[in-house]
Amino acid sequence: MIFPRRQRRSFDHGIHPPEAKDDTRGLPIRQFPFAPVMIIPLLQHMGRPALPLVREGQEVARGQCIAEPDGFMSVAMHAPASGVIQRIGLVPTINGKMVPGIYLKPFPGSSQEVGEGAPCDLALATPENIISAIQQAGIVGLGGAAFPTHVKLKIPDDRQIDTLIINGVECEPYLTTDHRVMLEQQPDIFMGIRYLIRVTGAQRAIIGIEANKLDVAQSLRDHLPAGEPVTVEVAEVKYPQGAEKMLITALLDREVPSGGLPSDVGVVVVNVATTAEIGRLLPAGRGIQERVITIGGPGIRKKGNYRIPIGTPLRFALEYAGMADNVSRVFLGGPMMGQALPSLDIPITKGTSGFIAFTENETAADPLEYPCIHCGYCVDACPLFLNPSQLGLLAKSGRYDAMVQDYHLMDCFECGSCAYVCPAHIPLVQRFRGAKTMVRKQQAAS
Amino acid sequence: MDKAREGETIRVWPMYRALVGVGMLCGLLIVTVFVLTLPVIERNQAEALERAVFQVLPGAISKRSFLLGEDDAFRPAQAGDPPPQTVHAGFDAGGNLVGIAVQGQGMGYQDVIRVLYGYAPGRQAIIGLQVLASKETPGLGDKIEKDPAFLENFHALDVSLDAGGQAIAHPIEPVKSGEKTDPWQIDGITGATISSKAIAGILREGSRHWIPRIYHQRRVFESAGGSDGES
Amino acid sequence: MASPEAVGSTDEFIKGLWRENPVFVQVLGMCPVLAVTNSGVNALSMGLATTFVIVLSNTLVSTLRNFIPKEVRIATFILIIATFVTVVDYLIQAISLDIHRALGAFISLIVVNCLILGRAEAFASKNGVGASIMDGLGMGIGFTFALLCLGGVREILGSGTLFGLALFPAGFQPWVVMILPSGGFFTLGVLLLVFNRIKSRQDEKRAVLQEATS
Amino acid sequence: MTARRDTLQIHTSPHIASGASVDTIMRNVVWALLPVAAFSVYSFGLAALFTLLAATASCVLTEHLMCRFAARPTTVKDWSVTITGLLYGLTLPPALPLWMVVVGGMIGVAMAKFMFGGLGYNAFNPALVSRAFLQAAFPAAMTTWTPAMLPDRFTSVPASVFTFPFAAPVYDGASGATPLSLMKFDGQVTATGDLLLGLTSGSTGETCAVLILVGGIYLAARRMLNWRIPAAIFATVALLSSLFHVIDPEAYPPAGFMLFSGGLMLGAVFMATDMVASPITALGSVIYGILIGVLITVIRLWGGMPEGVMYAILLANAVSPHIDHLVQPRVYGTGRG
Amino acid sequence: MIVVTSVAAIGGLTFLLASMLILANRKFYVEEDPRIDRVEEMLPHSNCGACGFPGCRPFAEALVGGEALPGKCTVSNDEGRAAIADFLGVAVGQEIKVVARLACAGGVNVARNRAHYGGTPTCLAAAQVAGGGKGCFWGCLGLGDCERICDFDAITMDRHSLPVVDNDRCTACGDCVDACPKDLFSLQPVTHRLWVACRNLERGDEILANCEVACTACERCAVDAPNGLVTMRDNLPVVDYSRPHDTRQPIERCPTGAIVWIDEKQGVMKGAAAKKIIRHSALPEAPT
Amino acid sequence: MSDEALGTIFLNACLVNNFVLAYFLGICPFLGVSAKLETATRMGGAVCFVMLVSSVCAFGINQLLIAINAPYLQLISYIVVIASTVQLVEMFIKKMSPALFRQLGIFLPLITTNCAILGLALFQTNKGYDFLQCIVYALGAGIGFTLALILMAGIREKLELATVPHLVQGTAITLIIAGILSLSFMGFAGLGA
Ligand SMILES: Cc1cc2nc3c(=O)[nH]c(=O)nc-3n(C[C@H](O)[C@H](O)[C@H](O)COP(=O)(O)O)c2cc1C
Ligand SMILES: Cc1cc2nc3c(=O)[nH]c(=O)nc-3n(C[C@H](O)[C@H](O)[C@H](O)COP(=O)(O)O)c2cc1C
Ligand SMILES: Cc1cc2nc3c(=O)[nH]c(=O)nc-3n(C[C@H](O)[C@H](O)[C@H](O)COP(=O)(O)O)c2cc1C
Ligand SMILES: Cc1cc2nc3c(=O)[nH]c(=O)nc-3n(C[C@H](O)[C@H](O)[C@H](O)CO)c2cc1C
Ligand code: SF4
Ligand code: SF4
Ligand code: SF4
Ligand code: SF4
Ligand code: FES
Repeated sequence: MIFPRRQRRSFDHGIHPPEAKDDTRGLPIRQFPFAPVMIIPLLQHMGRPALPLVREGQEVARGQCIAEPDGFMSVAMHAPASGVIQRIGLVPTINGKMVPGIYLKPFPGSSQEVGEGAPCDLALATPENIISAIQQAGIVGLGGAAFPTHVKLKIPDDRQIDTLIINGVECEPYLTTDHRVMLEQQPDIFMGIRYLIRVTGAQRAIIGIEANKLDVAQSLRDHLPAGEPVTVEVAEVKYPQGAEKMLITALLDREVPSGGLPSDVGVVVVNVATTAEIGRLLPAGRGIQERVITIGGPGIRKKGNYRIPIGTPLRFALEYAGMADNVSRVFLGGPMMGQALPSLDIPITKGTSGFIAFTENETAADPLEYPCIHCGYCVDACPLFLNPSQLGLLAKSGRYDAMVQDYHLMDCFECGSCAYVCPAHIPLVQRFRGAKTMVRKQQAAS
Repeated sequence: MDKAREGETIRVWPMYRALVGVGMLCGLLIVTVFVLTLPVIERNQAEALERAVFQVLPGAISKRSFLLGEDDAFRPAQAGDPPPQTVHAGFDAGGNLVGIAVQGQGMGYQDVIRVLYGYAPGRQAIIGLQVLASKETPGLGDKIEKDPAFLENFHALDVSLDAGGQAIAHPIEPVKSGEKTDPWQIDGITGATISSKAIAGILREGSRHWIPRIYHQRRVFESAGGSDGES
Repeated sequence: MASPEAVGSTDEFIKGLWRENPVFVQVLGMCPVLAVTNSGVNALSMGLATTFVIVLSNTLVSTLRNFIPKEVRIATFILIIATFVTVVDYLIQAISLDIHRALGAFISLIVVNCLILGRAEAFASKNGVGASIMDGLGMGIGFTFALLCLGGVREILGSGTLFGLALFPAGFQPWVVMILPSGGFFTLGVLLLVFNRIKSRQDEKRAVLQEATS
Repeated sequence: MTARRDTLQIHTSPHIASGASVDTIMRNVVWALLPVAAFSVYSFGLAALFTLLAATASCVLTEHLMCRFAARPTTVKDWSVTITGLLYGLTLPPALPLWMVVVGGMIGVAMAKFMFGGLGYNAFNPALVSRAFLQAAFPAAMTTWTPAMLPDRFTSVPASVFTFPFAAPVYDGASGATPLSLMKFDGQVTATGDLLLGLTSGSTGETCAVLILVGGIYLAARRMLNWRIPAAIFATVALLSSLFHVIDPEAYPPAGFMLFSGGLMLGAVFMATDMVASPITALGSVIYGILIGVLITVIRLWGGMPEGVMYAILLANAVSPHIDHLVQPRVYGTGRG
Repeated sequence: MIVVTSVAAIGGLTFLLASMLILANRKFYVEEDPRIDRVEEMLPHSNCGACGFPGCRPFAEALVGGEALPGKCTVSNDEGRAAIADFLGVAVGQEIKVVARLACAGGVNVARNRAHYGGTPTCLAAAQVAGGGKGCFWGCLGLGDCERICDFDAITMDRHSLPVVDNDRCTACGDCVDACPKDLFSLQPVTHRLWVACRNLERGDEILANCEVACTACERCAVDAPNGLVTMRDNLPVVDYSRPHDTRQPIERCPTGAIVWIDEKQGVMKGAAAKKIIRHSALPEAPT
Repeated sequence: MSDEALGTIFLNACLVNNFVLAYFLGICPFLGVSAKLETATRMGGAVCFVMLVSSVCAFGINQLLIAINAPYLQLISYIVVIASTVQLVEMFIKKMSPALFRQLGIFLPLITTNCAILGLALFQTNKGYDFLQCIVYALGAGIGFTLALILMAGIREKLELATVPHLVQGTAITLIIAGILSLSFMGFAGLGA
């Protein structure tokens, strides 16, 4: 590095996409109605699908556990509504894959009360109790990756955690889910932090927020429970500040080693919404049956933040929120990392933090792809200091070995910064994903 | 060849037989050709040298070679004397000394330039120049070989000695094209300043060494004139 | 391996001209190809000298092939080639000093022309004398042909002449670069491109023919 | 439930883009070059105008025809070849015969760009390859200069410009000497003020350092030009030449002269910065700039020719894959404590 | 005199060198089987790896070392293999010809897209975006990665954008198997004539909306097949090639033609009950 | 006999009159072994080594030939001595250090019969260099060769990822790169003067 690291709460490189959060950030969370049929994939997370506990035709109550974890890398599923199990089979998911799942028909007019389960008492619980309670509550990372939270919290014995980072950055444009959760569910968040500190043994917790949510920072600071080691830190507005590696660098100036985990530098990062769910569900012994998501984008009439039952098909959600006629693209997650939807008959899952609809106005004809002109914009954008230009060229020629060995392909977390800035409009991330797919295939074969 | 090797032993005799045998055969062949072509080649070379000498010494029709000995004295050259120490005296039909042809060399634009130039002690001037070898750029640097305007410089280039008789009065000096005012200046070639300067340099250095020696011993050459010049 | 004497000799001869042209196809012996082709005369002289050496060395190698053990094969071949090169060197000097000066060190460097040793190794050491001579002739003439192509182009553009004869009215501006090393590289590169194009055309035609007949 | 008429479109993420585009960048470089081109026409008159037009047209046309020939869609619309042509024209002597201009343009674009695979793959700067080719092919014509600001420059054109194709040019009128050849062969140093304002003779576009710098600053501010490269070149040349000037002021010119004479400004600002043939990382471009600076100084001070910018850039182009290879960014999470 | 000195000089020199070389050969010789070079020369130099070795040279080493038989090289022709076998004095070890086969029949005339994929037109790239937009998640994306990767021009995309393998040209190098992001290719001996050309794991007639030739898991083939030749697994028939499998019985009642018989001469043959599809144009994309 | 300064000899052999780009010597390996940087570097090393060895050999032989007054044996004795010496060294390395052999050895036979090596021997004799000058000349030529090779390899590796039209792929584009490199090296002209 030629220049000394600047003293500020941020990481090097990164980009500044338009934030586009004004439409929804001020709108309070609203409850969503039940769809006529709910589709509940049994694999909404990384790992193994859950095992169904119900039969076709069986009646279930809202909040009832309908599938149990199949091993440690798996979490439980709960009925999002009281109703009858219509069918158990393959259900479509966002990445096109068909996975085992359950079709549930809610009873119209049912009270939809949620029953209480066995609570996990903070005062008495051991870390193991909490971990298994989180697994039984079906909690996975709500920040987007949907990694089972209890697995992340199972810290290897040789690692010592000193800091718990609560990720409230929400750097993706359009999304305001975490923003609203932080304003409306503060007690849940603080409760969740208590559980998490207990599990991880961290000495302190930092709630990390981007500078575009100063109202949240103020409000959180005002309500910080006295005597607890929790602080709120504000970081520069920059994408992808919310990626855990970047946030750790910004807040603590530590670098997670390549191929390593945050726990290697004594940190655990948990999303605020996840924390809030832990704080809300564990004391009551319940499981996740709904989550907060942002429905936004130019193609939506009733933009807003909704508490929506897991398993609601998108078609229903979009129609409820009012979809413009000329919507041409819908994607789950934000516009930087979100996945395009192939069809509307796909359910909302635990990992969905929002969906955005673009009309034909935003999505003009495909921009012409030029050859890479070595402008170096991507190199200056990549937060992981990779060389996307060279990676892109290598991927185009199918030189996957060189990508992995010489250019750290596997470190890329597909943030999309490089493709965002590329003046040649090269679909870099897509190439990297494809390359990774092939590399994994080759590794599996050998 | 295709069969697998039998053990590690190498048969020694066939190897000697092949290599030494073929070697001697080849040696024989070469020597034969050498001996056969030698006279022709020597004649060619002599003719080439003669042509060059006659060109830089206009009017000469016969030549004799001299060697500058260890003692700084010129004496008639024998075959096999080292060329750089050899000069060639040229004589006209009447057996009078026209001048002395001297070789010189120096770094040009690309590579070494080798020249032969004629010095007339009587006129105390360089009276001719030929480039024997150069790798200058064709069309640019190679004008030093062909450009008549440039070669015109060497029809009467003043190298007279100063009063002491040990040094050139006005060392040869290159000037820009068209700016020649004095007889010891060389008019350069536009676009090939480097090459033309290189020629000037070669002549300046060469004349410093040769001209006083030749001038003071001019009698040696003059007296060699007459009917017995080579061809 | 050894093919019967003289059978298919015409084929051995023909193949060097085009199909296995040493310059355009095998890309062998490039140094003289580039170095001495700044004029047609040089190219022709070099081509003929090379042909002379390759034919004679092929002959001798093929004659002696059963007499040379593997361990000293290369050394002996080089010895033979060097001999003929020396011979050629003196012959050229005897014929014309000017040509000798123009070709410079590259006459001596015929020794290391990869083409000649390559033919000695790959062909003459495995085949009879007749076939080897034909092979040498074919390769030599193919080589000369390539040199002439290159020398012609470079001389025409670089000096405005061909074999010393002026082709253009006075006032022609020579392209000096063509006589310089870079011009040699460029010209050969472009000639290869042209050759590739002709060949791919031919291949296409052949493929079409095959398709039609089968 | 309603079925929508159209199928959803699926595209890869990210679904938004910065809006930067290759053709925008290239077009802006053309804008930045226009003042330089205008000044060249002002100072050298019609001759420069014809040279620039012929250079640009030949490059653009060659690219178009090459694409046609290879049955690819034409790429002239990305403006990159317009830059090539314009820059190439700006590096030529104003009175160069137009047929030579056309030959050079065709060779450069065909050999140094198209055969390497077109935009983005050329290993060398095509404009400079064109110029280097001409310099080697027609060295005399390429070193014959017209003086700047001739009074009749807008009314008459030197006879050499319209030389019949393939014929050697005949020069009428006075020929000027460039500041660098005055320096090299006559030991005269031109005043820096004249150099800055472009009152000297030289290649069409190299004379007015001020306008070149203005264009460069505009592009650098818009992040369309890597400022590190010219900065490193200037710093290196200034440092080295000052050093030698201090040692022997007679033999070596001062830094100001070195920086503002010859093609250094145009080369450093517009040609060394060609992204395609220069290294991609920040450190790499600094190394690349230093290399160019060193080569320029060495060739100018000790080489056979008065100017070395073109050769320095071409040589550095050849080294740049190695710089790229050796200077990789330090990947996050590797090698830091 | 000059003749004698020079011949003697050359003689002496060559003698010296010969001695040196002989000595060196004695002292430094490293054993290497010369047959390896010869065998390598006889191999086709495709370095394709179909033989199971990293390239032709290692395969040549294995051949000479007796670890493999020439028949493993699928690229060479019969004469070539016989020549090597001759040279080494071993059996050719000809294996049954193996070719690449595609487990999908869903060309654009019978299978629908449910989303419109825009972007780089390769299967690998498309597969990264919601699986590629094809209605059937398992189906061929038709963008021809396999066609491009095949070094032997054995694959051509037919007019319905489905790859067709030319058995004569296919060398079973396996490149297409690796390249297909949907894993639709596998290497099969040509004698495997019973073939399931579908990978769809769903069951029921609803899936015919996405692809008219999909296997609906009606199980008729399994029922009809003699002595358990065909069994159902994950809603797909599986042929047990270890049993005698030269019967066309299982294909006869298949309603969609998802299980087929690949005839030596006539190519792919469907059963009598299979729905006849005469559409040649592409199906329209499904509305959302 | 020659009074050139060592620095001049080195600069001339390495840059100004680069063996490959200005003298056209050693083109076959230059075209053949420049596709990969790794091999190019090793090849360069091997050439430097062989150049040094053969320069010394040629110097010795030349003294001998002058002694027996047989200049006509120059070519033949140079070439056999160089060839055999290199072969000897090759066997020696193969035996003593198989690792080094794998790095350099495979190139040695290629180099033996290479114009650059013999050219070096002939030129140094023509120019009448003394022993030290010969060594410097060989070193300059070797390094210049390596430089050209490495520059070429870098560009060719880069081009592997490029969309070079298939008609020029391979030797044709390599020659064009060589032409441009040769143009660029003309910038060094006059440096050695
Ligand atoms: C490029 C990128 C951007 C991310 N942005 C956010 C974000 O804005 N907010 C967030 O909570 N997590 C974000 N994540 C996920 C975090 O890295 C991390 O996985 C998450 O905060 C962990 O919390 P969870 O497991 O509770 O979801 C991002 C990840 C990546 C790779
Ligand atoms: C390809 C090329 C070849 C050159 N060849 C020569 C040459 O052979 N001799 C020479 O003196 N200068 C040569 N030069 C150097 C320039 O022409 C240089 O500018 C010139 O010597 C300056 O002379 P001037 O001041 O009279 O224009 C060459 C330049 C180039 C580009
Ligand atoms: C960007 C650029 C690069 C140049 N590079 C060179 C160069 O490398 N060599 C050169 O002789 N002239 C080059 N020129 C032209 C010279 O700068 C200028 O005309 C010089 O003074 C020529 O002097 P000369 O004719 O005496 O050689 C270049 C011009 C530009 C605009
Ligand atoms: C800052 C900048 C400088 C450029 N300089 C050149 C140049 O010197 N020569 C050139 O041919 N193209 C130049 N280009 C245009 C483009 O990069 C060029 O056409 C490519 O080299 C062709 O592939 C430049 C582009 C930019 C953005
Ligand atoms: S997608 Fe990968 S390569 Fe591109 S900027 Fe993000 S981390 Fe870097
Ligand atoms: S941003 Fe795009 S064009 Fe620029 S270097 Fe990266 S990949 Fe190439
Ligand atoms: S790529 Fe597939 S079709 Fe082509 S030869 Fe290899 S196995 Fe056969
Ligand atoms: S078989 Fe696979 S690789 Fe071939 S076109 Fe279909 S999806 Fe693509
Ligand atoms: S001909 Fe010179 S190296 Fe091959």
